[in-house]
Amino acid sequence: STSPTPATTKPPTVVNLMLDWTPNTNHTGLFVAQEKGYFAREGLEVKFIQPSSSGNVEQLVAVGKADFGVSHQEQVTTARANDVPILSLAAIIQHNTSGFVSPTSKNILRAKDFEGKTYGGWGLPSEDAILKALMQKENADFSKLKMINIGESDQLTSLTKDIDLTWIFYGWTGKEAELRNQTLNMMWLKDVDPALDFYTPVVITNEKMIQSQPELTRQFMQAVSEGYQYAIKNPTEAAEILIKNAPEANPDLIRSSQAWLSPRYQADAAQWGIQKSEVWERYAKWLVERNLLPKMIDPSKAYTNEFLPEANS
Amino acid sequence: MGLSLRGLSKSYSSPQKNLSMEVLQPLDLEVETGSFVSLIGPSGCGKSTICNLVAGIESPDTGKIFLDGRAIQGTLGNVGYMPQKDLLLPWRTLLENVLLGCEIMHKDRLEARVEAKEWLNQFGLSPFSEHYPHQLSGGMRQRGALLRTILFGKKTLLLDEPFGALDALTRREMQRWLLSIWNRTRHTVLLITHDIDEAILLSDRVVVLSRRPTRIIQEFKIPFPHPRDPDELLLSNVAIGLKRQLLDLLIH
Amino acid sequence: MGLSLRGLSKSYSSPQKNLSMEVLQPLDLEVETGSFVSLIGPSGCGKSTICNLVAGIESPDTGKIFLDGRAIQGTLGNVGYMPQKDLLLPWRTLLENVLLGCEIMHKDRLEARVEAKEWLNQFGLSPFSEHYPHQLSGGMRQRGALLRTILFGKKTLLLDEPFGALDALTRREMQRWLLSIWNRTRHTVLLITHDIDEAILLSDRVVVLSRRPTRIIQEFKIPFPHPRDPDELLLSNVAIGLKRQLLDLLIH
Amino acid sequence: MGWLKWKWIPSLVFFLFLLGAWQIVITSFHVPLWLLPTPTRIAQALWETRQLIWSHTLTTVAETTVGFALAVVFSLISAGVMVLSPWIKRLIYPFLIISQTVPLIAVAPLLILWLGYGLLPKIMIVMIICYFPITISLIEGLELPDPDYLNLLRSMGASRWQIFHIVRWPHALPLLFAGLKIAATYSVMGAVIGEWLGASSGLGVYLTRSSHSFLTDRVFAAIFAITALSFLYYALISILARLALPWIQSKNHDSH
Amino acid sequence: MGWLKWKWIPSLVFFLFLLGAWQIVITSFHVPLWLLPTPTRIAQALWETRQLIWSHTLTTVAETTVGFALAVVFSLISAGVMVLSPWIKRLIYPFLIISQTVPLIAVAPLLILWLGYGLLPKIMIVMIICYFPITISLIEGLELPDPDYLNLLRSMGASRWQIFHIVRWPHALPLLFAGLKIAATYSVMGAVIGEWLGASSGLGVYLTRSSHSFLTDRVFAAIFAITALSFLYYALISILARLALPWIQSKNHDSH
Ligand SMILES: Nc1ncnc2c1ncn2[C@@H]1O[C@H](COP(=O)(O)OP(=O)(O)OP(=O)(O)O)[C@@H](O)[C@H]1O
Ligand SMILES: Nc1ncnc2c1ncn2[C@@H]1O[C@H](COP(=O)(O)OP(=O)(O)OP(=O)(O)O)[C@@H](O)[C@H]1O
Ligand SMILES: [Mg+2]
Ligand SMILES: [Mg+2]
Repeated sequence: STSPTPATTKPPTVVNLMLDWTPNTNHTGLFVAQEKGYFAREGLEVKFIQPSSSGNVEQLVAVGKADFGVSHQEQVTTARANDVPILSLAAIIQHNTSGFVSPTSKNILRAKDFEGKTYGGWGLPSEDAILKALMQKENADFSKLKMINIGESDQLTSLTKDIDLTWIFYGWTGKEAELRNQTLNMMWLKDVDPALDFYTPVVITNEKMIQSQPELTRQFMQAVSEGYQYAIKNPTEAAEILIKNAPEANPDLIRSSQAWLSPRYQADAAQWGIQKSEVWERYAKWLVERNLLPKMIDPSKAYTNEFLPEANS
Repeated sequence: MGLSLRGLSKSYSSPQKNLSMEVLQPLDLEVETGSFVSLIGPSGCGKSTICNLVAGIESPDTGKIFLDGRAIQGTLGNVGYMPQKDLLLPWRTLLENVLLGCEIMHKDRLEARVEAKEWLNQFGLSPFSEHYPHQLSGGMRQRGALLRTILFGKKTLLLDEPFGALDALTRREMQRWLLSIWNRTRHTVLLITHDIDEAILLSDRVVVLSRRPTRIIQEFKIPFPHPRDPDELLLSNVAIGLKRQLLDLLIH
Repeated sequence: MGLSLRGLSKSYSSPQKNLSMEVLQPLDLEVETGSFVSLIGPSGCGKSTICNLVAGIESPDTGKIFLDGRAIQGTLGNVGYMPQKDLLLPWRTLLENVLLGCEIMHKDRLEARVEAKEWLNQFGLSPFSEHYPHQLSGGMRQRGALLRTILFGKKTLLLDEPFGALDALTRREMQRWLLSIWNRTRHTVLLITHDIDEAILLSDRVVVLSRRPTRIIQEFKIPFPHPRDPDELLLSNVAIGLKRQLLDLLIH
Repeated sequence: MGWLKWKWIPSLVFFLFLLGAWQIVITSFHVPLWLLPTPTRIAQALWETRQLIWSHTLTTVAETTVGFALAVVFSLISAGVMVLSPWIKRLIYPFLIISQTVPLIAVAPLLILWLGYGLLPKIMIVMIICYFPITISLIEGLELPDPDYLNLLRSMGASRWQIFHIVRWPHALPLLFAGLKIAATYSVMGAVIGEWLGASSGLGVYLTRSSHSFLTDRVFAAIFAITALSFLYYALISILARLALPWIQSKNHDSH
Repeated sequence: MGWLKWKWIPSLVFFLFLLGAWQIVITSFHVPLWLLPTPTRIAQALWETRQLIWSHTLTTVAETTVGFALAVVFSLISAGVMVLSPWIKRLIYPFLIISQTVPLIAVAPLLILWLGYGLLPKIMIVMIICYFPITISLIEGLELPDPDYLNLLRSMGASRWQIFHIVRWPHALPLLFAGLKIAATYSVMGAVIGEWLGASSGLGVYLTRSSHSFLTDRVFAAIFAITALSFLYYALISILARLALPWIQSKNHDSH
């Protein structure tokens, strides 16, 4: 296991960490590790970078412009199927906390009700497949669902105007809806099909990193892991740390989101971050069956638990 | 009757020191109907200003302008005005330029075209009617501008140095043209020029203006009868005497 | 010695029909050192073309140009050239414009300034030395351009209608200036003009050119001695006789 | 076919040379496809998805054309009003300048929020992008004819409207076309930004989807399509300008 | 303080009137904050996060200034080369036009991919955006002086370089400044696009974060800051132009 090296003896190693989106409660553990000095203790100086929602974290990590990144199992799967050499080091949240929402007033309760409605999405290839699968299960006609790409826009406001349903992370957008007293019907993705209970988000790096600098990777993951454990145990303090690091965000939203999300980081897993082979395999197969991947991926190369700290630490 | 200016004065404000610069002292001038009067005077004395006032582009500070007994100061469209520059519109062919006045007066297009073409022919411009101004020589352009002014159809013409930019020969030709046209049409003409020969050759009367603020120094009757022979007239002793007198006046 | 043109010819290609237009037929002309020669001829006959050839801006098709025995056709910087337009640079003050030649020749700045200021004073332009060209009247600009040409320091001057855009009075003044300067400096001058009086007043010799393709029709010696009295000279019988001859030649 | 002249041959050769160099560098250094595809791969992607690209292009063309046309209409109206009433001009002109400094990519999401995901917000974005260069050049053109021309017409008793259509308008045409060229160049970009932020079809959608699927060759195919479309608009305006400005045409021809 | 003139008073009054109307409409129709905030809310957001905005602004200013300066340098070099060698111009000019039609928002992610997410790609984007208007106007300015001036200098035996700095350069200055003004207006937008795609600080980052946190008042505060910054650049260039072009200054003053 790693022995803490005093920061004074060696200059810290600079490490770039690219987020997947605006700093939010998915990232709390990362900021805790920064604030509490876990990174520093490991001899790391971590720089945070934030892209827009349409960012290309995966490619940036793949070419080594960023050493680590936050991504999602869907992206990693698609990327690997296109020979982009990245892999997942840890699942930040054990179960998929995303799902399809619609305003309660529209009374959309089942996939059958999607017919004749408008879906506002992110422009990801998997969206079509998931919705299609969902609707086919109930013998609904997917072609009657209008798909539009809403990109950067405020999903909740769009729900009151142009679209009927959209795909959100409950821990962030759902909480904002609660703050706004906007009542929503939520259809959890993990309930639709076990294959869709994938890891989202995950911590990623590139293959070269784990081969050439396994020790650095281990140190990094040690700090990250401790950060999330702290966030699990101390939701209130963790929320304040995130608020300090994301001064542009709404503190009320962060507090309520953190309270909801902290118990879900680890959930039923033995340890924070653990990933299961079947989750990777199931989802990739599911995509291949629907012709959404150019080829099947090797799940064992798409993720690793090797860099997580020993369970007893 | 004709054109008469009564007590016309005009000042411009100088921008730098908020001083006002008097250009015209109250000035009186008569141009009888059908007569040809030339104005001559030093540069910057206010000749163009007088034209602008008569054309109505500017308004006098005091005084009135009568055209056939009607006060016209500050009103537009009463006289044909040919400014110093030819001002042919670059995006119109010569013919279209010449027809400008007819268009503004909403005259019958076809009739106007026929008339214009005949005039162009007389002016030796027929082959160039579809040319754009930049394809014409300076002399052709100036003839076009003169033609435009005549076709505008007013009985009174203001010509501000109409031949200023021409070489000696073209200038002589143009002067003959103007003379022959005037012999036929007997417009009322106020001509501004800095060429003493030109003034003597064309006018019934030459009015000499002083430096600013401008007043009339003297008027000369030009005693030659119409039609005139330009070649002989200017070398005659009477003309040479007049010229010497005019020069003396302008220099001192 | 002086300037001599030998068998100079030049054609331009007409863009429309790929025809070539002959401007100069082989042409010979001598301007002796220290003499003042005027060129006079109809518009478009090729006077400016001759200047451009001498100045080296264009190259002749055939023929040679000698300056003091040296062939200079196609080479630049041998003569002082004052083009028809004043071409003062709008972004330079009068003084800076006048110093243009010294700057190009890398002359000593301070010395040049002192000399330029003295000349500006003589030209009556001292109070305007810091003005930009658009703040000057046409006469002042033209005087500036003349001064620039003189200060360029060449013994040979080409003046292409230097007073073309001036009114009669300013023009007279400028002619006197030029005459008095020439009396002091005795440059070799080739002057282009369309004003017969001007040619007679200033030149030792007047050369009359034909219409295109251009050849020399006739040369006139002007028999008045220097220094001349402009007021009397032009009204003398000899001058009037010369003028009539020149006119006849140009018209027919 | 003025643009297919001999004088463009060196550029064309140079362009082909650049493509060749690109191809060789990529293949010899084994740059992975997802990082930078070879020109042949891009051409292949273009060909394989030609129907898809074509249908997306139609949407973009519709948005661009309508937005552009509306921009022209509004420019004509507002420039006309500003030229005929200097008072209104003084009131509005500063806003014109400031409006240009407002970051469109920040405002576009709001526009989409307010106007929905249909064609409307894209048309608006195209219109906003195109409006400024057209209006500015039109105002300059309408205001700057030599005052002597205006005075000549006034002396003939011409009405404001006659002065407008006899002098101001023809004088403004060359500048108007310069503005139209700039606007045409940027119009497609406006539509793509709009589509990027929310749409169901259009080249911007094709671009985002390809990018999210890590299909870099298609991303480049999209860039190529967008560039080609913009250039087509530019060429169209250039040809139109030649036809509409015969006097300038003849001037340039004479002087060469 | 040329811009603080009486003649802008009506515009200012009109602007305040618009703000007032906005405020009243929002409050009386109870438009929710997250859809469209009132001006007072925006002002409040500006004030509350002033330190945050200031620190983000510094980043953006750095990117913009460096990118702008580089664009100027490259414009000077390439315009100079193209003017001195017509052959090179004919080779490169078509690419200049085409480059302008390439959609920057599609290329920007690639730039970030190749150059990382430091200041470099943002500086590049700003540079690309600014380069075009500056270069085009510079080329036009350098090429278009009256040929008679050039001939006059040639007749005096001036060298190419003397002709360049005595005639071409001063003649190009007013057009150069016009191009600089346009470039200044767009430069901040370029930096914001770059930051939007990946950065750790800058006004674009502030903008995205606010937008993702559903804080519409801060989104507007960001838009305001970006607009103000762009306008400041514009004003700076205008003042510089006045100082650098005394002869134009005196001309305008004389004719009013
Ligand atoms: N709009 C104006 N504002 C201020 N001053 C003016 C204006 N128009 C003319 N002036 C001045 O009024 C005087 C008379 O000008 P005007 O153009 O009438 O002279 P002119 O006799 O026609 O001269 P020229 O023979 O050179 O054409 C000049 O000194 C000129 O500077
Ligand atoms: N660059 C050129 N290309 C074609 N033709 C030209 C060119 N320069 C001059 N010409 C023609 O050559 C002839 C002579 O021109 P030039 O300018 O020498 O005449 P000019 O005697 O100076 O006339 P003006 O008295 O009007 O100044 C004209 O007919 C003109 O059309
Ligand atoms: Mg005048
Ligand atoms: Mg000439």
